[in-house]
Amino acid sequence: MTNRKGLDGKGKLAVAIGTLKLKNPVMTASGTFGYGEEYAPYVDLNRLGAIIVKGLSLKPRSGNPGPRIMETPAGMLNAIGLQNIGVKSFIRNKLPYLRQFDTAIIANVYGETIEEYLRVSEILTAAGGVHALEINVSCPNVKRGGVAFGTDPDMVAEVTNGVKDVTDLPVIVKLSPNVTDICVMAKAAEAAGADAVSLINTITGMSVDVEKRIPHLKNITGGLSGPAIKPVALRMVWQVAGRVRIPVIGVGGIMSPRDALEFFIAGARAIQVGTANFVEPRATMRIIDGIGAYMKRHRILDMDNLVGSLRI
Amino acid sequence: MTNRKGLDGKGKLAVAIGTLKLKNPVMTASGTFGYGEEYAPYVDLNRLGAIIVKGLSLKPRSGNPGPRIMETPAGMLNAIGLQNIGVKSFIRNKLPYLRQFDTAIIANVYGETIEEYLRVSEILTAAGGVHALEINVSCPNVKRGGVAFGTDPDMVAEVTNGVKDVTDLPVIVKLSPNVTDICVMAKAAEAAGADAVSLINTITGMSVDVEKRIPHLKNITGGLSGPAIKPVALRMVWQVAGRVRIPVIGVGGIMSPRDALEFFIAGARAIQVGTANFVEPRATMRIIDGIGAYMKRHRILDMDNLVGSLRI
Amino acid sequence: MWTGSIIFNNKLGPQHLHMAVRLPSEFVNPSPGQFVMIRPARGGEPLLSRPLSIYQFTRNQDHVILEFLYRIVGQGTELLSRLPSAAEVAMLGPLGNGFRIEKNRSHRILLAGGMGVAPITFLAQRLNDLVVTKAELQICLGAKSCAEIVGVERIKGFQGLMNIVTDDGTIGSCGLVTDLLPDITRGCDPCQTMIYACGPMAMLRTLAEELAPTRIPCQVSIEERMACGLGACLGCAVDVHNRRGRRVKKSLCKDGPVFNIEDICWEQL
Amino acid sequence: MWTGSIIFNNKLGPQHLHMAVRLPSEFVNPSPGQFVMIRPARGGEPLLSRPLSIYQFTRNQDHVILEFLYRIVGQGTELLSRLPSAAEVAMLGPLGNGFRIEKNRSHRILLAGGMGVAPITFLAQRLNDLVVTKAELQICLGAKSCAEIVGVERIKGFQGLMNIVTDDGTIGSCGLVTDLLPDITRGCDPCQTMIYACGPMAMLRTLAEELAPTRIPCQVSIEERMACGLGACLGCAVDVHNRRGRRVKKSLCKDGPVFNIEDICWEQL
Ligand SMILES: Cc1cc2nc3c(=O)[nH]c(=O)nc-3n(C[C@H](O)[C@H](O)[C@H](O)COP(=O)(O)OP(=O)(O)OC[C@H]3O[C@@H](n4cnc5c(N)ncnc54)[C@H](O)[C@@H]3O)c2cc1C
Ligand SMILES: Cc1cc2nc3c(=O)[nH]c(=O)nc-3n(C[C@H](O)[C@H](O)[C@H](O)COP(=O)(O)OP(=O)(O)OC[C@H]3O[C@@H](n4cnc5c(N)ncnc54)[C@H](O)[C@@H]3O)c2cc1C
Ligand SMILES: Cc1cc2nc3c(=O)[nH]c(=O)nc-3n(C[C@H](O)[C@H](O)[C@H](O)COP(=O)(O)O)c2cc1C
Ligand SMILES: Cc1cc2nc3c(=O)[nH]c(=O)nc-3n(C[C@H](O)[C@H](O)[C@H](O)COP(=O)(O)O)c2cc1C
Ligand code: FES
Ligand code: FES
Repeated sequence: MTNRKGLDGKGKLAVAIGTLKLKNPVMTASGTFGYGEEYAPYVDLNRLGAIIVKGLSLKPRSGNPGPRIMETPAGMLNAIGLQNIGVKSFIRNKLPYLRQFDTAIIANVYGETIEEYLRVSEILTAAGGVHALEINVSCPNVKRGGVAFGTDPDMVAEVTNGVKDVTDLPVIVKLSPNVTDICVMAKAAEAAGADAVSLINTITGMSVDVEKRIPHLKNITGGLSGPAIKPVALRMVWQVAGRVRIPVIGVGGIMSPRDALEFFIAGARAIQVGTANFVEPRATMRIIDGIGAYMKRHRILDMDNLVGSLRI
Repeated sequence: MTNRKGLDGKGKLAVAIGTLKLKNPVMTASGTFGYGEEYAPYVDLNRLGAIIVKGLSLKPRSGNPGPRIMETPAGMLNAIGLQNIGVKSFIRNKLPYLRQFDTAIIANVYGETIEEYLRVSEILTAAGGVHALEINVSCPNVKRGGVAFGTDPDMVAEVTNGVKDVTDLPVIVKLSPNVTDICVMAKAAEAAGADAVSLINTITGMSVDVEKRIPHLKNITGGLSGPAIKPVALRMVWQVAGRVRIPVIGVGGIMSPRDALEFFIAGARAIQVGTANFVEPRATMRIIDGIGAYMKRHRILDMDNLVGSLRI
Repeated sequence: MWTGSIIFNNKLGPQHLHMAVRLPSEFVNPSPGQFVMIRPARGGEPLLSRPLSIYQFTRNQDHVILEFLYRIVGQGTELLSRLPSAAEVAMLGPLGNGFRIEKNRSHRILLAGGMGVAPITFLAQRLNDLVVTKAELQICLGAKSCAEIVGVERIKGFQGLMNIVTDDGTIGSCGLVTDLLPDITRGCDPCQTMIYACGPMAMLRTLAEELAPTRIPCQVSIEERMACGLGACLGCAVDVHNRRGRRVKKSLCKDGPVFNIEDICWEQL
Repeated sequence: MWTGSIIFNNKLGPQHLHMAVRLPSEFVNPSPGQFVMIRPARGGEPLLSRPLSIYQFTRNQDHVILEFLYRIVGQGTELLSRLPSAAEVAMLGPLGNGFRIEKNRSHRILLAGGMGVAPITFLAQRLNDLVVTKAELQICLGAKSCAEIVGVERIKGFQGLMNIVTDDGTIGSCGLVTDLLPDITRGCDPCQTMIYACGPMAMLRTLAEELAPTRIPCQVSIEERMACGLGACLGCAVDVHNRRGRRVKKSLCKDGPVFNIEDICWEQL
């Protein structure tokens, strides 16, 4: 069930995330690619390694009041607050469209409580057509759940364990950078049975309108994403890749093939493109092409020879 | 002893950090302004609120091997590793020069052990001509000491307590952003008697040369500074300012008067300019002028009316 | 994403510019009220594109020309304003849902405050072709002062009765553009009339309050900060009443920027 | 920090440029081997200035002209290369300690590899005035290939014997610039000779090894990434043996970029 036509893991760029085989290691980061269809006019969705959809909760969520975004130096803050149509509407209204494509569909799962995480995971598993679950224990913009789970290794383990019990899909745990030691969280996820970890979610930040002396975001703080956070994401990926055996998926500020390559070399088995989609809708296509060209130029036969090839 | 000619705390821009009165709230961040003299050809040192010198250890340190720096999007990584001439050489060779100026001199103190922190503090206190100590429990680029102290509230408290016992100078504790909850550290410092906290030191990051597949820094990881980290620094300053009573000194990505104002409005009583000195040696002068102009334009009479004036 | 080449990017005043961009013929004909996401093609700054309404559109043999009227308010518009002729811009569009032109309504009132003049001018041009008598189209432009009234020449060239209002009376009458409302709407048939408005939030809010009792329909174009412009990031969400009166989130970039004035939940803004 | 205006910024090849910048007269006369920290004056990118050696200096009535020869290797040099004439650059300088010209030594050998030609040309010009016979100055230029030999015309205009070497032999002899060393230094009096070198690390390292037994003194200009250029950040530290033979850290930007070849701890680099 996790594999479909074309997702057969052949070709130089193919990678495996647990039992999930991807034709290439480039995914779209949750919350930055809508439910896929928004980008269909710009991107050949069939060419993506995977599409990770916007975080889904049990009930629809209306998110935070606006303004919700602000640009910062080489980055942006967002405080969407996990606005989403809810898992049932997703399955009814969005999934059928996504099922058409020869691309892995990964659902990003959010809950205010452990029970909610499990329920959403169960429903998504039963729906069919979802190839993996990414458990978001790292959203900084919600009052309950999200990062509250992601900063406590016991909670990470509990959520992961719980989700593994209710699904046979590969489970990716998405970690927060807003912690003293992200390796502790990654190891907790691994020990609890996670098939992979993805990192990083956004770093909590803030921006002030000095003329009006109010925060630029109504929510006061928001999550920082984009090139600004790339060095931090890369460092965490490198640290975690050295400490866990499960695949590490790198996210944070990837705008170009070169950025993606930094993550692979540091140990990421796959990467996610987030904010770059806003800057240039075709960013993922350019990145996939660029990775291929680099591997050719450097005579690297497959991803296994690239991932973790940092010489220190 | 903490006050000198001109440091009498008069004027619109005057602020007090504990018993230390500053003519304006603009300091140079440790490690980014050498020992002051390097910038004398460009900056009127008398106009600075305070000069914080490069981190000082008991013995001279040669720091990390190079390359030590790399530019990143809107920021830079450094892994200097606290190269410094040692506290005694500082007092003999650098302090006499600094004593000439009508500016507070703040020494940044580093130790591999608690004893070393105390010894350096003692020596600096006895020297005379140093107006405050900034305790660096947050350097990410050293194997021992530094951030190892700054991620554990008990250690923060122990160092702070110890230093307070050996000095009558105001003690500023410089906090690391590489923690789950910086407020915990700030409160530990406050409870242990710190006169102020400064934040943030650099965020640990990394950068990879994809052609050579080696890290750009010999030390592999380094500290991220510059505009990229401003939203994170600002958020932490805002969080901490709401949780402690002692003054908060904001550092991180301040390049312009507007950046500085964001920090004041969010609750910083003073700010430090770091990476901006490299970009434009006169950055501090432009920032001091700009803060004054803003206060005039907004008819803000003194810093008290600006600090923490965020409306939420 | 289109790459356009700047034909001109002229200052109309210290803060206002008029820019024309040449684009390939494949660019789809936009309708009034639609917008583009635009940024300098070179250089990493700003990271995100900025939304600008289409002010004028011209289709030529082998290319199209888009024109914009914009004001420098922050870094993004400042960087745009520095681009010289022949510089390239990156652009997505046309985006969003523009103004609905209902041909069966014979009376149109167009209200523009500040930079709202950009989409309103494009609309006036489109309506120009439909209008039979001058009285069927009424245009009111408002701005802070004479210096901030821009683009008035072009809009004057169209059919329609013109009113200009400035806060300080340096040109036209003195006051707010909404001050004209009672006079203009007096005796209007709500079934025959449509108001189109674009301008600062305060203006639109007043409009919402004053129009409510009159039952004259009104379409307004509103603003919110945007990241993607495609309905994907949910950064530009606004609260809108749906047909059942329930408060729902809409993406301004995809579902708007034009909404029926009574659908918008004004308390949020 | 100076603001300079670009007079020209010409491509000499796909990766190489020659730039001239006009600066106010207050700019202090630089000596060969000194450098500036430079970046585009506008736009936030790159954040940090990049070090470039001075290639030529001209003092005119009311301004000075600085010239640079540089190669695009990454983002910083790429952005510089895009600046058109009349664009402004921000600049700190002249910085560092250049080459020591010891007038009592009658024989000078100049070795440049790749972009090392920039400071070496400036030095050759300075030496040009001192040299009596052609044999007293020997200049060796090396590069990957014909296409990467730049600035050769100017240096040819000076006194001195010229040798050109390329890795692939597309111009001059085939090999490395250090291959010339045995021939050139044969029979040299170490007390009368001074070698000046600038080039890639591998070249300088070979030089250090080969020169050690000859006891001919050599000054080399080396490179390290920089942030401040002023000796403040300690980003550019290099290990150097001090007079007592102890290994100490020096700031390349302030204490260098020119060092005596035997002082440098080559194992670090
Ligand atoms: C659909 C749409 C069409 C638009 N059409 C035009 C037009 O034709 N001409 C024109 O001059 N402007 C237009 N705008 C507004 C324009 O997009 C903003 O002025 C611009 O994005 C500001 O970017 P900046 O980087 O210069 O300012 P920033 O630095 O981003 O912000 C400066 C200040 O402006 C505010 N601001 C920023 N963006 C917006 C926004 N989108 N809406 C409201 N306030 C904002 C910020 O809160 C801040 O206080 C339009 C906006 C939208 C949503
Ligand atoms: C004193 C001094 C004088 C110089 N003079 C000249 C000159 O006249 N002409 C010229 O073409 N170049 C000169 N250089 C080198 C030039 O400064 C670098 O090529 C430039 O800084 C690279 O910046 P970038 O942003 O283009 O590359 P980056 O993106 O910063 O780096 C690209 C690659 O180049 C390497 N690199 C970056 N900076 C340096 C550096 N300073 N030294 C060695 N490797 C580096 C990086 O490790 C990376 O692999 C000089 C350097 C120094 C220290
Ligand atoms: C507007 C926006 C919405 C996001 N929504 C989600 C979300 O719903 N779930 C989630 O796990 N991460 C979410 N993220 C985080 C991204 O998936 C990604 O981890 C982060 O943006 C860093 O990557 P980037 O720098 O490439 O954007 C969101 C990010 C942005 C910018
Ligand atoms: C090159 C460099 C050296 C630094 N050295 C020190 C140091 O010795 N002690 C210290 O407390 N902080 C040190 N810092 C951290 C800065 O003082 C400051 O906290 C940090 O750079 C964030 O501010 P900025 O973004 O304005 O640079 C150093 C930073 C840089 C870039
Ligand atoms: S701007 Fe992204 S959804 Fe509207
Ligand atoms: S570049 Fe800062 S010390 Fe040399």
